[in-house]
Amino acid sequence: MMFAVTAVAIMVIMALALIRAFMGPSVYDRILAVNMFGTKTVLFIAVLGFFAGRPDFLDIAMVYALINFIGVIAVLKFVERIAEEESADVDGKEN
Amino acid sequence: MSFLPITLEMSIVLALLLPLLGGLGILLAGRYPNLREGVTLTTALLLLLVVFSMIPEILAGERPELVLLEMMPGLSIRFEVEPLGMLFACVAAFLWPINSIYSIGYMRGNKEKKQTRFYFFFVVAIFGAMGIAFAGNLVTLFLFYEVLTLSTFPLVTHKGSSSMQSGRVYLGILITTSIGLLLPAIIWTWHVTGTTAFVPGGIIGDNLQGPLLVLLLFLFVYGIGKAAVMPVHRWLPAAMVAPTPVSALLHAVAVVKAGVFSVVKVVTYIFGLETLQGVAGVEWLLYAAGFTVVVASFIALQQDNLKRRLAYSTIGQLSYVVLGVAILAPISMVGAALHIVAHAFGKITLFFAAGAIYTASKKTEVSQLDGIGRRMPWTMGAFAIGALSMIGVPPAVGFISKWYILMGAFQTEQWIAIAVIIISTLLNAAYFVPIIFAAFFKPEAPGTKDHGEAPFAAVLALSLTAAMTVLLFLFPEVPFELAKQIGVGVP
Amino acid sequence: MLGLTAMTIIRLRSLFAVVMLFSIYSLLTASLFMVLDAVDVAFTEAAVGAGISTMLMLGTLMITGYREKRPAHSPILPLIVVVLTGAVLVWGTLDMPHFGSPDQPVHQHVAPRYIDDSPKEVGIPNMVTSVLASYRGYDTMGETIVVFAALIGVLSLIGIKKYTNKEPGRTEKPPESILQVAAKLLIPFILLFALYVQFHGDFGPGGGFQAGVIFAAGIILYALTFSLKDAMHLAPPKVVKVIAAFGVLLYGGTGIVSMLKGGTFLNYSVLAHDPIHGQHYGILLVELGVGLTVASVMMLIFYAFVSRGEAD
Amino acid sequence: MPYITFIIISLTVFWLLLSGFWDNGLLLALGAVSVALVGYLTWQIERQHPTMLSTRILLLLPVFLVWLIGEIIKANIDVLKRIWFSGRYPVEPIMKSLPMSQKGALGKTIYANAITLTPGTVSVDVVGDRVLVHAVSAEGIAGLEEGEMDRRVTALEGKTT
Amino acid sequence: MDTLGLFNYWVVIFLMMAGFYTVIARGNLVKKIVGLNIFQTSVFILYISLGKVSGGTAPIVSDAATAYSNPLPHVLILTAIVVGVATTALGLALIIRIKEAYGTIEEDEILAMDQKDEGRE
Amino acid sequence: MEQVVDILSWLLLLAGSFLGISGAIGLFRFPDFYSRVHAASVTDTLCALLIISGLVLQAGFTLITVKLIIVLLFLWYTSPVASHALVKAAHYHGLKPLLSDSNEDEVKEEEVSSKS
Amino acid sequence: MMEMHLPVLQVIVPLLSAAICFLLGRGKLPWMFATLVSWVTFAISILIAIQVSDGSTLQYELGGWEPPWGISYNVDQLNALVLVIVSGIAAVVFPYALRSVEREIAPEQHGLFYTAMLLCFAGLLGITITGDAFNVFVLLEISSLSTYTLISLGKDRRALTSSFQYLIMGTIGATFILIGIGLIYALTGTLNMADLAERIPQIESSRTLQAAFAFIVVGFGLKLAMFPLHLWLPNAYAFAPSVVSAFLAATATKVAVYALLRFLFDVYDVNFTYEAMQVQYLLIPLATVAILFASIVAIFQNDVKRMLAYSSVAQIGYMLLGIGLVNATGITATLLHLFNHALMKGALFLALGAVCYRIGRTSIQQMAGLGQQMPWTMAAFVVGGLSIIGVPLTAGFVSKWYLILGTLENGWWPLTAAILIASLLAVIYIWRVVEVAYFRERPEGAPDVKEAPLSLLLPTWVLAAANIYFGVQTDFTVSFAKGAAASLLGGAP
Repeated sequence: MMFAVTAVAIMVIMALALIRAFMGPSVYDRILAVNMFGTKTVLFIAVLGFFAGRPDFLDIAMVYALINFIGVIAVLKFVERIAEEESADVDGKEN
Repeated sequence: MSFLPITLEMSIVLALLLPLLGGLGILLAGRYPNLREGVTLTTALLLLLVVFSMIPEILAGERPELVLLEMMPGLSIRFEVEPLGMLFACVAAFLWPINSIYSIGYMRGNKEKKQTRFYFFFVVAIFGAMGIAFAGNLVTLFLFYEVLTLSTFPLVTHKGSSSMQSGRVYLGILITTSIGLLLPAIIWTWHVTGTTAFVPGGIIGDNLQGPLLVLLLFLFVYGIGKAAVMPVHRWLPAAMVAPTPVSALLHAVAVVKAGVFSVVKVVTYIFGLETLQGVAGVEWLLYAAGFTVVVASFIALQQDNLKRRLAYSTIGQLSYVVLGVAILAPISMVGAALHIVAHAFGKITLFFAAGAIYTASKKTEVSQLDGIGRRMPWTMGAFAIGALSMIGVPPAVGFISKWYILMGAFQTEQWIAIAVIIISTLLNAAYFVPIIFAAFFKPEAPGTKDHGEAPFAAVLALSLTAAMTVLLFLFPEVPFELAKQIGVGVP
Repeated sequence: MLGLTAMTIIRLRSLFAVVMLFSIYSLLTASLFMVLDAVDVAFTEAAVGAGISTMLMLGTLMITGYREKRPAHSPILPLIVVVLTGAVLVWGTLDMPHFGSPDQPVHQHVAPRYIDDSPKEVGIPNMVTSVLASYRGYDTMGETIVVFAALIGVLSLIGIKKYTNKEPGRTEKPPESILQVAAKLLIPFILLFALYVQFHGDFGPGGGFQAGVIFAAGIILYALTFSLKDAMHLAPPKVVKVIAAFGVLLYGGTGIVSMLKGGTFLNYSVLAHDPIHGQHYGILLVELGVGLTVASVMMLIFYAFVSRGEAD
Repeated sequence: MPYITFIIISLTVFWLLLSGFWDNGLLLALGAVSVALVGYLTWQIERQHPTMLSTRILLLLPVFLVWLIGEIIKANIDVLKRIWFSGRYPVEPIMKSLPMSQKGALGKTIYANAITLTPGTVSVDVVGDRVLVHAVSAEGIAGLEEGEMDRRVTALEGKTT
Repeated sequence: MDTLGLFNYWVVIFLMMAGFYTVIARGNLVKKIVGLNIFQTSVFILYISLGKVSGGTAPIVSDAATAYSNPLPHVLILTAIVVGVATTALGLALIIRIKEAYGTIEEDEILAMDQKDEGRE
Repeated sequence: MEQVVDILSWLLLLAGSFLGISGAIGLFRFPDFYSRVHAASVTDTLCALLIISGLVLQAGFTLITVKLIIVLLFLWYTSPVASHALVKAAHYHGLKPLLSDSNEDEVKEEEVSSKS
Repeated sequence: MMEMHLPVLQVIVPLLSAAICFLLGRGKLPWMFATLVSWVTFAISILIAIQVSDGSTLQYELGGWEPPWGISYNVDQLNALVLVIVSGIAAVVFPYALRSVEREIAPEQHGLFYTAMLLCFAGLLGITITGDAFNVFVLLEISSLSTYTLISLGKDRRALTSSFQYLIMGTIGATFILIGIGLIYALTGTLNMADLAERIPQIESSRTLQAAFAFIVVGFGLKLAMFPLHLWLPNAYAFAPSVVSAFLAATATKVAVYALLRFLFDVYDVNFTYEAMQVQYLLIPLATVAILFASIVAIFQNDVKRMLAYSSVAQIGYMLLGIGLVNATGITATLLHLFNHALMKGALFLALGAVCYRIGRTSIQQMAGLGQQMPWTMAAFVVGGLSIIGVPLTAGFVSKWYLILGTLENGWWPLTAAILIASLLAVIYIWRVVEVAYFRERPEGAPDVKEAPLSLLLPTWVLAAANIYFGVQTDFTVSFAKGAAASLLGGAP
């Protein structure tokens, strides 16, 4: 029960982060949201493992954390590169 | 008994193989004109020998058969020699050496290019003609029919890109009709009878009736575009761009004869006269042929170009054969078969003459021929004999064949046919006689170039065929016997 | 949530944002897989969708630019096609067995044997692994080959550019950034974690493929935080290429050995005296093959993409 | 080579903790191979990019962490207030460059990360001996300016450069 | 008919079609690839949801568990995911080459350039 | 005893959830990117700590606990690095922070000195 | 002992060889190795064909798990025929590749090229031989991925776009197949084809099953370029390297047709396909339009490769038409055409490759006068062309004959007419090339070209001769096709 509540709460957080990612407005906001989304997924998975009665799936949570981290780094590298190439702003202002 | 020490089956193989070997020889000897033409002539004579050697036994009733290979159950490449095919093979084999002699004279005289290719495809065409002659079933016939079509295309377009347009018309009509109409007809036949073999008395029997039968006949007649029944005759005048020996080949020996030959063969061996007799609607063939005869003759009358006039004459003459078939009387059938022979000799003479005139004087129009008979007496003499045969006047062989066709028409009381024959005879006379008259009796136009006879080879060839035209009138036994045996029961 | 993400992806024209959202989409899907008990799949989807795919897409965007033009033609026709296809599917699902009900044919046929007997027959607790590597080991070999084929494609298309030192005079290294210090410490653990996943696929979620991706991710992190040159120094493309082919051969070789020992292709039971042991060794070997191939292919593909980007 | 030694040891521990199979010979052997392989790779990296790591840091780090957790809890509550009661606790972002006393890259990293880890402050950039900090309010910066965290991290680093 | 039990599938179908639409309606090549991925991922969800057993748990032997979800779809989808990433990698590599050869990755611009090429031949 | 542990972990989990949601809301309440980073960091730090502690209490003293701690350490290790890198990139590429007026000039000055 | 393993060797020999080939690096070594492998594979396929020629079925259980739990390989006459044609074509194309590839592909990519070729080859064999529905998908992707690679190696930049287009279409197709398989699986719980065949009749009325059917048909339709899903094909074949065009045109679509047949008649059964789904009413119009439309489009192409590609679309129409005829003759015709079309398209594309080797391109104008300069090459082209047209004594005739018989058996005259009209159209497009090559002079200033080297001519002529041989000696093909058609229509083997 308590895991379910926690899981739902984390899902709410994820949803909020997702909305932030949709909204932007700047690229960095999106990245921030994505990063946050990722870390919350890690927690979510961890809680889910307990919820399902199989807490030995934490490996997956670890992978998520890892992938999330590398993903964010990659995105940042990308942004840096683009910004280097053109001084124009990278903001996704078209939305 | 054959006078060659080989079996008949071997003869069939040889008759097919010889042209191919000859073709190979021509390609190999391509660099040396004399050798090359020697090969051509040798092959031609050997072929003549082989084919003629078969005559006695065929006359004696032998029907040698040869299955080359079986593609699928019921579908094979099969040869069978029967009198009609023998007749056609003889014509082709006999005229080929003569045509070769003539070609040598013509091609050298006109300094044509790419002669190796020319001779090569020539033998391939003869190969096709032989295959058609000996075809034992529709599939084989179709195959060689296409070989003939394709191999004559390079000959028609020999003059190069300027002749390409006409070449396309030629090929287009022939291929379209053969695949679009003939092939379905064959398949249909196979579908209803389970075979495509040529059998005396026909194979259709009761399998098809009434309108369907007429439809099948329609498919066959127009599918065999080479028979040039209007309106699929357009290829023939188009092919006139070819060098004259080719025109001779097309019009006298191989192509058109293959066409009408196939029509005769299909009607006798696939349908059978008796099957067709009395079927409502079959008369359309008579009308179509008659129409073609008359209209083609009228058109011929209006042509000033000599070769075109001859071409339209051919269309008309071919439809005589079809007419003979359409009368559906055994005797006219014999006439039709004979007319294949008669027209072959007559028309080849005429074309040879036209070519000779062109070679000697570069004249191509009828209106230019005034007085030419005095410069080229042999040529124009032969021309006159050929023309007589076309009109159907003794002592030319054309008379005999027309006579039989007419007799058949009388027997079956087909007045339209009779009228057609009479009218066309008059028209034939109307477009040939003035030429002869002008050639011999009109004064030459002033300022004409001085010239003599065509090269010897050409003159020799046309004299030979002219002589044959007369000889066949005098001694028609062999072709007549063969024609009688095609199994329609002539008394 | 998934739907929302998908719609936004369609709508957004900044490709960069699209790619990021795609990575979220992947993570979401992976979470969903978790909920649906497909732990191994979730593992893979996270590593692949959110990890490798995203990185490759970013690598592409670096080269191609990141802004999409306004679509020129009307979307009506595609819409019709899509709606039609969807309609067929919805129509088709009307007769589908209901979600989750245990009496579906899916759960009645074939699968029970995997669930009930595989621990005895194959001898490892993770049924997914036993099905993957043993019952349907041939599929997995095919999967390895697919990865290999992708490598061939990428190599032949964009190749790995030889790294040329653009500034040969620069010998003095700039002070290491926070990121670099942090990453350096992290990388060994990532790599070891990958190997852990590799060898514990029998017991928990994971296996050769996931391990390969994680291992490659470790190297990729190194390349990202330091430079491609450093990464290539650590794992030289030439060596890695050999390893990629070796992985495939290891998988196939295991099969062939079992053939030579009298079984059929990939029948591991004959590998040892005891079928269970044989299965165990066989699975270990083929998983290793998968891991080697996947890791090296992922690295090489990454090298190819990034070196292409840096070349121009 | 304290670094490599440290890595090898912690890798081994890491493996054993992850694996949980301490009695399975095969897995232990594989673990040994794995650690060796990763150790080799780490060594390769280390040759390219050496790390200055002292045992002192390792020993003192846990103490620092405990302290840091306390700081984090405090900082969290602060930010929480700003989220829920933005009227009373307004968000007044501020950015300021602060000095840092660490010498080595590792020390600087630890300091900067510690700043970031405490909500309310985030290290934006490290240039030379100064760190640019963004804070959600002036109090955060003030807290840092007191310099306790800086001192503690420097203490971790010890005298070695 | 109790359609609630099928609701799950319909969501999947919606996602699938969203991806599919992106693939065929969008001119940007990268976007096409993204769409393709979404399309495939949704199919994966379809498979996985087939394998779910209510009350079941992940198919790894555990003392606590009584029912397991079906492992077979998992295996299939593992393979399919790998196939998907392989395709993606290849597609992206192609895009890079296309960009280099044409200077754009918009489908209509490429088509226009191709037509020009053909006109010249 | 068990009850106590349960209640404790309940509390921890609930507190963690509350913190997380707060952080997420902060993501919307805070005016600019830089301040949102702080909100996000709330969820990454204390929220994660609380939730994982809650789980640890449930798991007891097993390997699972160890793994949970590893996950937490990992998160704590990566999250500041990522945040820092993110902020640095944003700052470096000219995303202006929204600052209180008094601070504005100071920062400009700072930038001039740091970039030179 | 080895005999038992033949089915699996058929696939894994080229599959694993690909990995070895990858290691061989540059130079001629990969080529030599790949060629050797293709011959070995061909030999294996012949041995398999001999084993099943009596109508028996071979089964091979991979991993030692009996189906439906494990994956099995099943070989009957149907796939033996396809195996022989695929490996036969490969055995001819690989020797050919050496010179052609030297000319068309950068040297550093040769190793990769042969690796991709082997992968593609192995994938196609695998699709053909496998008895597991999902395994089809995996192997399909192996061959597809390597195909995309191979196409993109073409010289023209349009090779890239066409490869990409193919990638998108192909992946959609594969995903459709995946959906279809998934739906079937949902209903039956099994993936083994034989097992499916047993279980499907029990749930015939299910709508899900019908939806699955639709997805599988469309999916394979995309892969085999069923009209109107053919759009990827012409460009892909036109811009791929010559060797690749030849290999793909001769094998890839054939295997897709085979797979479709397998699903239509083995997995689903005849009753379902024809009666419940009425598939013939879909196939026949589409096939007829494909035959006519594609043939007409082919006539207006300037690039001969593309012309042949459109011709392929038309020829695929013939095969589908055969399926749509709902009788054994129709299926026999489809199978025969499958085999024969591989021979003729192979010969044509190889001849074209030789032309491309000498003159560097394949646009029709550039081929003027080649009849003289490259007599053997062009003669092979003509033989292939005759076969496409369906002239008696060529292989093309045999299959068309059966197809026409099939239409006649049903009394469907208009279809007979359509087939004949299409043959006429084929005459036109083949003739265009013949006319230009034989009856045009070489344009002024065009470089003199020589006959293609022997290593190109020989394989080309092997296929050209095969066209004639199988047009004359039809025992092998017809008996296999008939046996296979009978077993397809007779339900599960």
